[in-house]
Amino acid sequence: MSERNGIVRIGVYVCHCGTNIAAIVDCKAVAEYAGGLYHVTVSRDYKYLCSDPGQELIRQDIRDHKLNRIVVASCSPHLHEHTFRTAAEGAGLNAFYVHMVNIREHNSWVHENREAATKKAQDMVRAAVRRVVFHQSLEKVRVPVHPDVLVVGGGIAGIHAALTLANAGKKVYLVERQPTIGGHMAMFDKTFPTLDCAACILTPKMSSVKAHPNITLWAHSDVTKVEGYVGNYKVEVARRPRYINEDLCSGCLECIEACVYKEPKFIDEFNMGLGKRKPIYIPFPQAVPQMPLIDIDTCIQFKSGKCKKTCVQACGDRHAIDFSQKEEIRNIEVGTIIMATGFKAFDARRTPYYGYGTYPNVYTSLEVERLVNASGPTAGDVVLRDGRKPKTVGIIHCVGSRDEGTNRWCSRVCCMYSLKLAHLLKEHTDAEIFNFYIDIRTPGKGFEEFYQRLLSEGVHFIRGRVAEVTDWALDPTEENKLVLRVEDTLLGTVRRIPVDMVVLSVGIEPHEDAQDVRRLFNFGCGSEGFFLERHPKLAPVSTFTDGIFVAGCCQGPKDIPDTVAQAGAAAAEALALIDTGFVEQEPNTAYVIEDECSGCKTCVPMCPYSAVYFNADTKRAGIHQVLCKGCGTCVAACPSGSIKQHLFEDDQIFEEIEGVLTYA
Amino acid sequence: MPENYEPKIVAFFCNWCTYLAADLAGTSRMKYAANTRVIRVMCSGRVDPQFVLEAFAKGADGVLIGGCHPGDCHYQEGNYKALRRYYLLKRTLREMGIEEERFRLEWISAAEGDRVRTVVNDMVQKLRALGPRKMNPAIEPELEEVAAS
Amino acid sequence: MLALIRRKMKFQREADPEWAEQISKAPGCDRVFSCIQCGTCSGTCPLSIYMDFTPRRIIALVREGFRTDALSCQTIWLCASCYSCTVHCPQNVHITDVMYSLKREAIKHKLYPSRFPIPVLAREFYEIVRRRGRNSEFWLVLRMAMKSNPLVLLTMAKTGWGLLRTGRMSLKSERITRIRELQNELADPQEVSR
Amino acid sequence: MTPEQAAKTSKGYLYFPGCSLRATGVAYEESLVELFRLLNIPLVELPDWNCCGATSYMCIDEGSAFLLSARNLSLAHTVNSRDLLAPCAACYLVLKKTQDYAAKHPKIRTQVEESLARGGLPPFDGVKVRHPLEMLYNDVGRDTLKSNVIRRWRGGRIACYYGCQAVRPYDEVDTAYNPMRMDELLQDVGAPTVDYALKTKCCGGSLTGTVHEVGVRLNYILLKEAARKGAEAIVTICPLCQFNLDAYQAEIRKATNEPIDMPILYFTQVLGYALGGDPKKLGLHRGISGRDLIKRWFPAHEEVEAYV
Amino acid sequence: MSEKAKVAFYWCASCGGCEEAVVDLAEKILEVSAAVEIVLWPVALDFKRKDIEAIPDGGIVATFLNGAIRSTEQEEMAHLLRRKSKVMVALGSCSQLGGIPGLANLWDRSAILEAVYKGSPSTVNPEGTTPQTAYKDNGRTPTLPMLYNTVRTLDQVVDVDYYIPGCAPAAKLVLDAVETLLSGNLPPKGTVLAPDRALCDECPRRDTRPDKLELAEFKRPHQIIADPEKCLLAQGLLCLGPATRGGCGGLCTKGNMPCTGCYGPTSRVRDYGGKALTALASIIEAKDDTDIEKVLAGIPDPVGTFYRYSLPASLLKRKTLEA
Repeated sequence: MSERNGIVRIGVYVCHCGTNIAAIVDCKAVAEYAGGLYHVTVSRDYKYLCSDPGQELIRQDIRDHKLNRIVVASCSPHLHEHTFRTAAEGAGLNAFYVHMVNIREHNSWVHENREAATKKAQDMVRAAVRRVVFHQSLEKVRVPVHPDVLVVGGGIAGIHAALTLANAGKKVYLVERQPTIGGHMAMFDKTFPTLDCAACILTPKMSSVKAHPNITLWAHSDVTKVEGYVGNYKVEVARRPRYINEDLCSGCLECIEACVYKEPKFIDEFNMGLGKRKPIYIPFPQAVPQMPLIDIDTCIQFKSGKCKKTCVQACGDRHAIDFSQKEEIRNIEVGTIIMATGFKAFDARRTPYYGYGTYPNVYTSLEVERLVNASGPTAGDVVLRDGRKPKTVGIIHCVGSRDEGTNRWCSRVCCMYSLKLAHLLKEHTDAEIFNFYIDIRTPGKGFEEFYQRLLSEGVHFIRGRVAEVTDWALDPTEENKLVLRVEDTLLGTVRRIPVDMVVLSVGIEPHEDAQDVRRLFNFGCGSEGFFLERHPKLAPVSTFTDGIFVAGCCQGPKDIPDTVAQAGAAAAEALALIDTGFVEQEPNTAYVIEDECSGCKTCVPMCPYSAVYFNADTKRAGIHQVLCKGCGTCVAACPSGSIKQHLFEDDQIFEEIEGVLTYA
Repeated sequence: MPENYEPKIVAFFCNWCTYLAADLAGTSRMKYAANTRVIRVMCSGRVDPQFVLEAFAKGADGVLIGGCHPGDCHYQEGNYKALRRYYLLKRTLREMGIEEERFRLEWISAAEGDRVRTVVNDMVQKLRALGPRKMNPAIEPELEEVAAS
Repeated sequence: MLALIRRKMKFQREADPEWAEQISKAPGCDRVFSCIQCGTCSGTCPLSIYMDFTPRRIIALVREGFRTDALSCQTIWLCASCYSCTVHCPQNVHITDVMYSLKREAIKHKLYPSRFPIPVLAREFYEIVRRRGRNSEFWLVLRMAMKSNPLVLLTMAKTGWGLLRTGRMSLKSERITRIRELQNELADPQEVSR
Repeated sequence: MTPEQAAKTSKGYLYFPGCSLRATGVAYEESLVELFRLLNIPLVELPDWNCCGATSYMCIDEGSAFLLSARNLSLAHTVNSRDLLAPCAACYLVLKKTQDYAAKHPKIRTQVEESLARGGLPPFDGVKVRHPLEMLYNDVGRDTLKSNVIRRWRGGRIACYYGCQAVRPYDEVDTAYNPMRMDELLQDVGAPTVDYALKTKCCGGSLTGTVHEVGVRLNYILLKEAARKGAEAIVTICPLCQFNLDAYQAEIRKATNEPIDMPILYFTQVLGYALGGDPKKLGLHRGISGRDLIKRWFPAHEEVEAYV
Repeated sequence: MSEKAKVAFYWCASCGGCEEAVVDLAEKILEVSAAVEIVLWPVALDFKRKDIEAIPDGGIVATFLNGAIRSTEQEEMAHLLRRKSKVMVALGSCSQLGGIPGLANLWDRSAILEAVYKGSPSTVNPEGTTPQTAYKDNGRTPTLPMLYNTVRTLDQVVDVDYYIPGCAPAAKLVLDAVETLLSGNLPPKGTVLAPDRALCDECPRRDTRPDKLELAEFKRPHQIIADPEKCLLAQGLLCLGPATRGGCGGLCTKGNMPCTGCYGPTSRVRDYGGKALTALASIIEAKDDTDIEKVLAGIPDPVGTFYRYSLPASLLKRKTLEA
């Protein structure tokens, strides 16, 4: 066999990874064992192979012992394969003569029995040694990276990423589902802990998005199809009709004034239903694009076709209003994609014991954000749904967080925004405020100081998760109040606290359609539904799909500073790819041995990328190397064994199988 | 069955989901049985039935294929191809005298490190209960008595 | 003076971690160590206001292995097993089951507060059913009262009369036909084998 | 009634009375039997049933506690595969819990099955434990009940009290947090129900007998809040709840001198009466409190008139 | 005569069809027999074992042995002929792959004797007599070869130089083989003397197979009347052509019957059944488990289908039985 590939000289290197591996796997024994295997010229164990001296050790051996195959038993190839391949190249050996054995993640970290773990490591090394004999020299495939970028989601994350890229001179497509960009941040009143007004810091960024020559903003639009691969994505965007022609509309908003509905009459989504709007409306004054849209469910023209169309008259010869507008499909090509689709606020109805939806004076934190907002439905005046002004307020933390019944995770921001709301409510109403918390978590710049400030403002902090919010009264002091029953765990007794207003600090959860979205883009998702980063520490904004990056709460709960930082990081990652100009692809492509192929076409339907084709002239199958992503499904399907796959040749895998099984 | 019988499982894990899940199990220090020998393939769709047959032929007590959940395949449909082959191969193996429990296909996403633990432990436990593989009979049967007249 | 002032201090030597482990092995108690001490259990418990330790503190005591406190308190006996804590607990700690396992321990080691009627009731109930296969509320209450505090009978008389008048008190105590088999089933295996 | 409902009910049900329904809760049994007669659904008492063990057995030794209720399941298994109705919340819970834990902990299952074997009894799985409320709601169905109503509701407003163990922790009878099925059924027969925040709060169970004052206090709160919400009567689905709320009102009046005198009924009584049942057969004479109101609401010789 | 190259034909566990292939050479047989001296050919000429033993080792240029090895006698003869021959050619599916007799590897000797001598409905055997390897009969002890538990391919018993696939091999292949051998310029050892491409390459129906063929169900030949032009697989028939080595020129598919795989795998394949299986399973349309199972129900006997000719040569070789 080996003769087929010339004289094989293998070097085997077993890494201790400090004690990470050595504590469970007897690295010395493994190295000694490997030394006795056929074709193995050098075999060593070493403390940290990924370190410079470690790599140098390998390079030196390649030179001294004319090694032409390298087996490294250490961590996961996902972590260090690149490192060791580069090391080998450094000594003039083709990178693909290197093979890694995972004896850390798959062994020392998951096993406890030293003997069994060592045995397993030896089996795996033996398999690798037999495998590399059949390795061949390969060249990496280079594909160019399209310089344009798609940013999905127009919240603060998407906005920041888009601006960063645009300012770097890259063309950016920013696609937002809602009629305006701004996301959740646009709904907030103040931001913790500095209490600077959200609108004041956000709206300038929003308008510069609109104004930026490098940014194409498509609001009220959805990504409907994604094809291709890193550097060369083909994306289809569906632009839902606003019934306003954006080229003609000047954003004067007179049409809204003129609507036949003199008074706003319909649920105003942006204000969480606390306010009203007209059928033709703009979500909020600083919305971007600064342009109204028509809600066909409430617009008379759409419902009956019999409307005076005062809006059209108001628009006059601009003729910007177009009832016949249809959905438009746009197809774009981009090289990289940044996902910034944000989050969904927890639906408080899922915790019925807090009475949201039953008792009108129970609010969610997001509703309160609007309520205290100067540009909100009550112009910042805090009045309850029953018209009263609250004298006592209870703020319940961790609603839809840290709860096996709803969401297990901590939403990270609730503690701080609850403090913020406590402060704002006190400021607006001078009410007596009770915070009910399980733990106060203020890990952030200026956070703990803010907590101190609240304490000094005389806000009550009661450590205990409220059991129930009810309206049943034991005595007159509790009549017409909402009563919170809770254990004050610091006093060690149960308390009944009557309040006028209850605020539920709802947590952060993934969008309902998060799974569909990431399937559309074809990348991973954690079990709870947040987008999965490539590595929690070392690749926090990359996904397992090259060229797609994540930023903001779609990846996990985080506050505005973290979101912006992550958005910047995602933009930088994209820039790095674009400026390199190309990506090197793993040469694990499949290929047809032409004169062995019978042209049976079994392979053709296997390929989701149409890389496999049937050549009608030669009557043989063929594979476009650029299109092939190296899954190997066609290889496994080929009935006559005439398709092979670089790096995963049948022989290599058969050797691995026999390697792990044949005891030596 | 030998007292310290340790079934040996050849596991084909897809690069994008199950292999990563196994990595995750590692980084989260979950403990599970040391009976698997993982062979990395890019996609569960790469697993040629010959690989499974070879593994059993060479004495594996079990073969485990790990892939992405349906709809989550990094290569869109590879796991469905794997699924279709799996069912036919499973039946074939059964007729060749290899028990169902010995051949398993599991969908384990990159986030399900814990599932790797449970699946492996469960399979090991089932195989222990099953005991070592059945043997091929000797080619020459022991000669029977020469019949008397 | 010392009569008024009491010295409070928990010494680690009083703690018994093995015992905590053992409790966590009982059916339904597997999650005691996941408790985040949020107090929802106490908050939702209708009886926590009468307890010497709130349910949350009981869990804390169990986890830290302070066996005597956990077993000799009234809390576990005041638990009416209404399962409110169990369904409200954000960490799926089955507090009701924990209470049960503590009650069993307390009975086994005779650690429950003396003349406290509830454990008495439990044991009388146990006896009656063991003997007849069915319970008789009348006899149960009578026996319980006799053993704990006969005076309560006076307060109960009125209620009793009400029941008697409406034909809701049956003095005859039923017995199942296959009682022998039942007792045989209830007997613990070792005895049977002997 | 939908075909599948018809199929289900025509088979009839096994019936596990439990000790209370033979004493303080006798009215519950009477009304249940009468109601099923009116709906002509067969009801077969589980032969030689034994006490479920209630809460007490679990305090002494879980082994025998599980065994005790398992025996009933096993008996039911021997009779036939019909669903087993347990009207008493405590019985219902204990039976369900036994199945649940046997499923979750193989150790318990084998232990119990061995013990059962000693008594010559088969394994105990395969039997479905049901509560009348959920059974009437699902198997019979609101429409069927409505269509069978022949008496107009002449009573006042009602607070539906579900108590604890029927809805917790197994929320099959109804949801644990805000159960509504009893409310819906009673509304169907014309009885207006009030929004009652305490509908699943505990009545203290046996505490009224042991730590008397505490138990009574709990019931005082339940009664008071019901009255505060404008209810004139409380309807229950559990014999112990009914007893606790019913038996101590005089005492409460004395202690608080608040004019509390409220009928405490079983939902089966209300439904039974609406369907034309005879008050006596429904055990409506067995109430201790609010007797006058009961007389007025459920007149005995009221000639049955078409409900329009 | 004597300077003519000595050639032997022998049969082991086989149906004799391969002999027919030789006879099918028709008038060509004369050329062959003119060119060579046939020293053993049980089906046609009367030679005895001792005649072969008389020949010096390596005295035979080539032995064409068909049939699998499943008895003591067959094994002895295989060794004997190997010793006497320069070149050993496995002729036909049985000796190359085990062939139809190889399906006996789903059982063992006792089970087979039980079925054949007692079980089968057409058997009348009140004494329940079964073959004995030896039988004492007043002083004499006549013996019979012993049947093995497991059927083996020729190369699992002796060293084989070349293979001629097929059940039966196409006459042309046999002739070409003989000519190559006589020509003296021998192909590398172990070569299968047939094209190394799958059957589709020779099948006139290939071009009618859609580029992206996915099947909703499998059909069996008796269920439909197949279109004589269209790809049989495309018509849902279990045609194993894609996995099977060509060389027959598509005899079956020309006869409107699907290929059953007698020519075995191509040189790149280790387990014919595995590849035949993937060829079919890969192109199933169904996605969810129950649907897939439903489609696969159209393959009632996987082993009999995919290993019809190659069970002993497969990776698993036979069915495992209780130890």
